[in-house]
Amino acid sequence: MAHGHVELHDGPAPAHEHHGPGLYIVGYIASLVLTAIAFWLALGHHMAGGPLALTLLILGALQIVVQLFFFMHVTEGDGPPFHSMALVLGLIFTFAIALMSIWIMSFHYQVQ
Amino acid sequence: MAVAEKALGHAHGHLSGADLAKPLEYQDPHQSVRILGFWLFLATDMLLFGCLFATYLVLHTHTDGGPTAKELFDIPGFTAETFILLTSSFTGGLATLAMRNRNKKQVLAWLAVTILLGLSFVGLEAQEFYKDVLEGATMQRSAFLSAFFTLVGTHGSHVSLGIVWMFSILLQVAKRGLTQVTARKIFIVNLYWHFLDVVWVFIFTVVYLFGVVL
Amino acid sequence: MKRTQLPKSNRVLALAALTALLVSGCGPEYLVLNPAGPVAREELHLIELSTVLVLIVIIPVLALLAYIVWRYRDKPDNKAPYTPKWSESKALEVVWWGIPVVIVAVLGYYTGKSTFNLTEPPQKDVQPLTVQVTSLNWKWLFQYPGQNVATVNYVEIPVGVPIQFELTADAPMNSFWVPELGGQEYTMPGMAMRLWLEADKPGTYYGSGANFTGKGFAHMNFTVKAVSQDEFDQWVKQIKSNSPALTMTGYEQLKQPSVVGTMSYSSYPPGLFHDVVWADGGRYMPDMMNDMTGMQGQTADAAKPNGAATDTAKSPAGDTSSMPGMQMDGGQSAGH
Amino acid sequence: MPDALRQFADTYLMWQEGPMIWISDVLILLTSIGIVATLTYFKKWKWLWREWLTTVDHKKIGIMYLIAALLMMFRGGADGLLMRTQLAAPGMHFLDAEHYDQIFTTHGTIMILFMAMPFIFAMFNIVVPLQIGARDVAFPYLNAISFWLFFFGALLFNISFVFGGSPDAGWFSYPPLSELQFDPGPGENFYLLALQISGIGSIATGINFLATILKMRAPGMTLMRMPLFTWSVVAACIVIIFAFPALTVALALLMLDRIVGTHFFTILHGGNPMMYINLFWVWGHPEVYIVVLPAFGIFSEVVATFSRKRVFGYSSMVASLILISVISYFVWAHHFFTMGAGADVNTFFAVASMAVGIPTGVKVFNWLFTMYRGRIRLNLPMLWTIAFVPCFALGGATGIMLAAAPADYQYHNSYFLIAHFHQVLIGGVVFGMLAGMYYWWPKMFGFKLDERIGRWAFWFFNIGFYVCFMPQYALGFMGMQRRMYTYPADMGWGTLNFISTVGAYLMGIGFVLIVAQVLYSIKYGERDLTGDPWDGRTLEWSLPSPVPHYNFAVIPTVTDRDYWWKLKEEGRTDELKPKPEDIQPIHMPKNSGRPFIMGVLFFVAGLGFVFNWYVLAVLGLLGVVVTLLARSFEYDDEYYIQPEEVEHVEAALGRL
Repeated sequence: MAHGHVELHDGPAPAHEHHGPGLYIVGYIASLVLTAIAFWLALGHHMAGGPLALTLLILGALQIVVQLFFFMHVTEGDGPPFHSMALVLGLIFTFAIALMSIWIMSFHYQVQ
Repeated sequence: MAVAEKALGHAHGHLSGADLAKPLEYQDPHQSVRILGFWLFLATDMLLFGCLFATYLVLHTHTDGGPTAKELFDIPGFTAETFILLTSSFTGGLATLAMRNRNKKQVLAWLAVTILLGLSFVGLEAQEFYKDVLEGATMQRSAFLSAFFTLVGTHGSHVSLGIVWMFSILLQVAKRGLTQVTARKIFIVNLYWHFLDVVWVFIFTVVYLFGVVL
Repeated sequence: MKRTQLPKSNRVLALAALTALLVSGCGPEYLVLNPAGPVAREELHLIELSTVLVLIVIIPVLALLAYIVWRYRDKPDNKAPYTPKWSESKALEVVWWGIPVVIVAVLGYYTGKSTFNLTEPPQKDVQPLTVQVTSLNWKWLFQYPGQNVATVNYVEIPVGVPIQFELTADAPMNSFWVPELGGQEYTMPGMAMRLWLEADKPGTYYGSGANFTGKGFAHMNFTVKAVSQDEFDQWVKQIKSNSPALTMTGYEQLKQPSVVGTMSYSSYPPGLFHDVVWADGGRYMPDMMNDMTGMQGQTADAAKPNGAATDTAKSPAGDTSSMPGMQMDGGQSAGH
Repeated sequence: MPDALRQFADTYLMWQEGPMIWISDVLILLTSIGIVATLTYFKKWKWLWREWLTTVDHKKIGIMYLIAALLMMFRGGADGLLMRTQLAAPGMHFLDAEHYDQIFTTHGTIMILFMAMPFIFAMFNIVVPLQIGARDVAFPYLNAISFWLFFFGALLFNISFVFGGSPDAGWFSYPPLSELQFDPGPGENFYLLALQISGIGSIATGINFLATILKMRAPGMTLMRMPLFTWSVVAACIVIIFAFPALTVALALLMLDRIVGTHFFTILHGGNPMMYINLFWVWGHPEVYIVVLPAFGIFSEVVATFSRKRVFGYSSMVASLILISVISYFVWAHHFFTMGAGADVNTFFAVASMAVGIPTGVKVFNWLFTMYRGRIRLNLPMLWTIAFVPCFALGGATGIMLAAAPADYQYHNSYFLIAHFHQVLIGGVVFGMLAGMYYWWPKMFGFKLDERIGRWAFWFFNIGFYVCFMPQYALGFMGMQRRMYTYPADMGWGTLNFISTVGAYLMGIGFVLIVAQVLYSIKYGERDLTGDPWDGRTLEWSLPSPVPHYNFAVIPTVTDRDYWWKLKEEGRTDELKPKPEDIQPIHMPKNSGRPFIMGVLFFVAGLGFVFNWYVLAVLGLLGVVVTLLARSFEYDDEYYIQPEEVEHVEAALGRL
C-alpha cells in the first residue's frame, strides 16, 4: 500500500466523470493569441514607448489569469481559498517591491 | 527551495477521510495540505523573481560601454523559446487532465512531451547564452549583463530543476500507477511548470520585448 | 524615597522640567540639541514635536501600568473588582485606535513639510556657496569649485551663507554628518548628493563620517570652521598663496587607504569631482549629472567611456554649483 | 611538511592573530573532545542519533532550537561585552579596529539571525501544534530540514571565528565595503553562505507553520477561536514568506559579485551598491516584525493567564497583528532616509513607518486592559511581560521619533538608533521569548524553573538594560556614531559610555543567573504533575507535562475561545481525557536521518563556496539534489501507533 491509508481506495473512483480537453485548448489558444499580440505590437512598432510598455504589462497580467484559471485550477481546492489569498497578497507585494524599488532607486533628489 | 513539495510525513490522524467527489489529488486531505504548502512556496518564489526583476529594471541601462539589450537579443531565438514554453505549459496541463481522467498512459505521454519541450527550451537558452558569451557578452562585462544572465538564468535553472523533478515523477507514475499520492505529485509539478510559464511571460515582455524596442 | 511623596502636580511639573531639560539641551556636549544653524534648528523642532507627541501616549501607559498592577495584584484581601469575562468595549477601543491616528497624522504632516523644506536652501536671497565633498578611505576631501581650492579633513565656511554640500564617495559609502549644523546624508560612489547646511554663528563644529567604512572609520572626523565672510575670503587667499596644488597623482595617493591629518591645496585637477562621480556610476544618473553640470544630452548616453562626455561640457555662468574647468579635458590635466 | 602546516595554520587558523585566537582554538578543540568523550563514555551516540538527530517530532525540534538559541545568545552576548569593554573609556586598547569590526558584525548577525530566529522557531514548534490540537506540523520532515539548515548555517557562521576569519562589514554588510575590492578575506563569504543556508530553512518554516495553522486545526477551532499566540505565528509566517526571498536575492547577488565576478553592487562597471541596501531592507525591516510578532503573541497568552481574565479586545488584537504584518512591508526605506531618495519617497515611508505604531499601540492598551479588573499573579512569565510594557513603549516612542525623516538625519547611524533598536529588540523579543520560555518550560520538560533565582536574573537583566541603553540615547544626541572602535577623550562621551558598559555587565550577570537557574531547576525544580501549572486557558494545558509523543490521544472538538478555561470553569475537564473506545490507531511520520545529512551537505557546499573550493561546493550541491530525489522516491515513511500502546501510555499518565 503506497501511503498507508488502508481506508482509501486509490484506484479509479466509482463514478468519476470524464473531462474533455476543451478548457485547456481554450487556455492554450488564449495564451498564444496574447503572446502574438504582444510580439506584434512590440516588433511592429505600432505604439510609442510608454503606452506600449503599459499594454505589454496588461497583456502579461492577462496571461497570469489564463494560466491560473485554465491550467492551474486556482478556483479548486480543499476548504477556504487560502492559496488564492496568499497568491493575491504575494502579487501585491511583488509588484509593490518591484515598482517601489524603482521609485526609490530613481533618486529624483529635489535639492535646488 | 524545491524542498517544500518533498515534505512527506505528517501526523494528523484526525483529518477526515477521502472525499471521492473531489479531483483525485484533493481526495486525501493529507495530500491537499501539501498542495496548499506548494502554493505558499510559489508565492515566495514569485517574490524571489520580483526582486530579480526589480534589480534588472534598475540596472538594465548600466551597460558600461558593453553590449546593450538591442544589440544582444536575438528575436527569432526568444520567440521560439516563448512558443515552446507556452506549448509545454499546455501539454503539462493535459497531463493533469489525463491524471484526473485516470489515464495512466496519457499521463506518461504528456509528461514525456512536456519534458522534451522543456529540454528544447533549455537547450535553446543555453545556445543563446553560449552565443552571447562568444561575443564577449559575459556576466562579468557589465551590471546589465550580470542582471540579465541572473534573471534569465534563474528562470532557466528553475526549468532545468523542473525537468529533473518531472522525470522523477514520470518514473514514479510508471512504477506505482495513479494513486492519490502520485496524483498530487503530478498536480504540483504542473503547478510549478505553469508558474514558470508565467514568469517567462514577464521575462519575454520586460526583458526581451522592452529591450528590443524601448 | 522622598520624591515619590510629592503631590501629583509637582510630579507632573518635575517631569515637564526633565523633558524640557532633555529637549532643550543639557550642555554644549549635546551637539544635536545645540543647533548652530537653521537646518539643525528645524530638525530639532521636529525632534521636540515628536517627543511631545509620543509622551502623550507614553505617560498614560506608564501610569496605567503602575496603577493596574498595583491595584489588581492577586492578594486574598484585594477588594478591587474582578471581572474575568469582561473583554470588549467598543468605546475604549475607539479611543486607542483614534488617538494614535491623530498623533500620526499631525506628526506625519509636519514631517512631510520639513522633508520638502530641507530640500531648499535655508535662505533664498543669499548667494550660496558650493562645497564638494568626497569621502575616501579614511579621510574627507573638500573642493571649493567657486574658489578652486581644496582641503582635507577640515572645511571653512562663511557664516550666514547657505552652503550646498555636494557629496560623493570614491570608496565605500560613508555619511557626512555635522550635528550642530544639521543632519547627515550618505556619500555614495557614483552619486552626487546635495545637502544644504548653514551656520549662523561662528565656531568650530564637529563633523564625522557616520557610516561604517572599515578599519580607519573611527578616525574619519573633520572640523567645520564657520567664520565671517571677510575671514573666509582671507583664508582662501592665504591657501591660494602658500599651499601646494593637488595633482592627479596626489589624488591617487590620497585615495589609498590611510588616516591623515588636515591638508590644504591651492588648486585641484579641473573636473575632478565630476569625473569621480561619472566614473563610479554617475553616468547612469542623468538627472543628477545634468543638475550638477548643466550638460544636456551628454550624460544620457551611458555608453560613453570615462570622461569623454566632459569634452563638450558647458558650464553656464552664474551657476554656482557648476564646476569651473568642466570645459577642459576630463580631468587629465594636473592643476597648475 | 611543516611549511605546509604553517601555511595552513596561517591561512585558515589565523595563527598570526595572536593569543586570543590560540586560546579560542584550544578551547573549542577541548570542548569538542569533551563532548565526544562524554558521549562515548556514556554510550550515548545511538541515543543522540535516534532521539535527536533524526527526530521529526516538533517538540524535540523545538527543544533543539531553544538550546541553540540560548547558546547563540551566549556567543552574541559575549561579543557585546567585548565591545562594551573596549568602549568603557576613550582610547582603550583592549581590541584593535579589525577585531572590533568583526565582533560587532558577528554580534548583530548572531543576535538577529541565529538567536532571535531560532528562539521564535523554538516557540512555534513547541507550542503551535499543541495549541491548535494537532499531532504535528503539516510537514514534519521539512521541519527537520529547516532545523538542520539553520543549525549548519549557524555552525558555518560560527566557525569563521577560528577558521578563515570572521566577517567584518557590519551585520547588514553593505557593498561596496563588502565587495572583494575592499574585503578580500573569506569572512564575508561565511556571512553570505551561512545566512543563505539558514534563510532557506526559515522560508520553509514559514510555509510549514502557515500550512499547519490553516489546515490542521482541531475540529471546531475556527480562525477566530485560535489562541493569540497562534495568530501571531500566522502573522509572522506571512511576513517570513513574503520577506525572506528579498534577503535570498540580496545575498545571492552579492555572492555572485564576490565569487563569480559579476557587477551588481560594485563601484565600477555599472554596479549599483544602493540596490543591495534597498533589497536588504525589503527583508530587513519586516524581519524585525518577524521576531517581534510572536513575542506579542506570547505576551497576549501570558497576560490573560496570569490576570485570570479573558484577553481584552480579541478582534482588535487579531486585526492589529495582521495590519502590522502588512504595513511592515511598506516601511523599508526608513533605514536609508539619508540615501538621497526624493522627498516624496521619504515622506511616504516616514508616514508608513509611523503608521505601524498605531496597531502596536492598540495592542499595548489591550494588554493593559486585560490586566484591568483581573487578578494579577507576578510569576516569572508575567514579570517579564510587565517589564516589557514600559520598555517596549519607550522603544516604540523613539521609533516614532526616528520615523520623522528630517529628524532621522540627526539620529541615523548614531547611538540614539542603537539604543532604540536594542530597546525594541531586547524589550520586545528577548523579554518575550524569556517570558515564553518560562511559561512553556513545564510543558516541555515537566518541571518549573526556580522562581527565586529567576527573580534575581530578572532584576539584574532589567536594571542592567536601562543602565546600559539609556545613556546611549544621550550619546546619540552628543553626536557619537555607531561602530567606532574608539573615541576621542575631548568629546565628553567617556562617562556615559562607562555607565553603559556597567549596565552591559549587569545584563551579563542576568544571563548567567538564567543559566544557573536552569541547571539548579533540573535538579531541584518543582515537578509539574498536573500538566496545568499556571491555571492556563488554552489546549496545551489540557495535556500532561511533558506531552506524549503523539500529543493528543483523541483530538478534541473545540467549542470556544479559551476552551480549556471554559471546561475548567464548568467542571467538564474530564471530557478531554481519552476514553478507551475513542482511541484509534495514530498515524505518525517515521524518523529520518536525511534532514541531518542534507544539513551536512549544505554545510559542505557552503564551505566550498566560502573558500572557492568548487569541487567541494559542487559535490555538496549534488549531494543535496540526490537526497531530494531520494526523498521523492520514498513512499514508506509513516507508521501507526496502535491503540493498545496509546492506552498504555495514557494509563501510565493517569489519564484513563
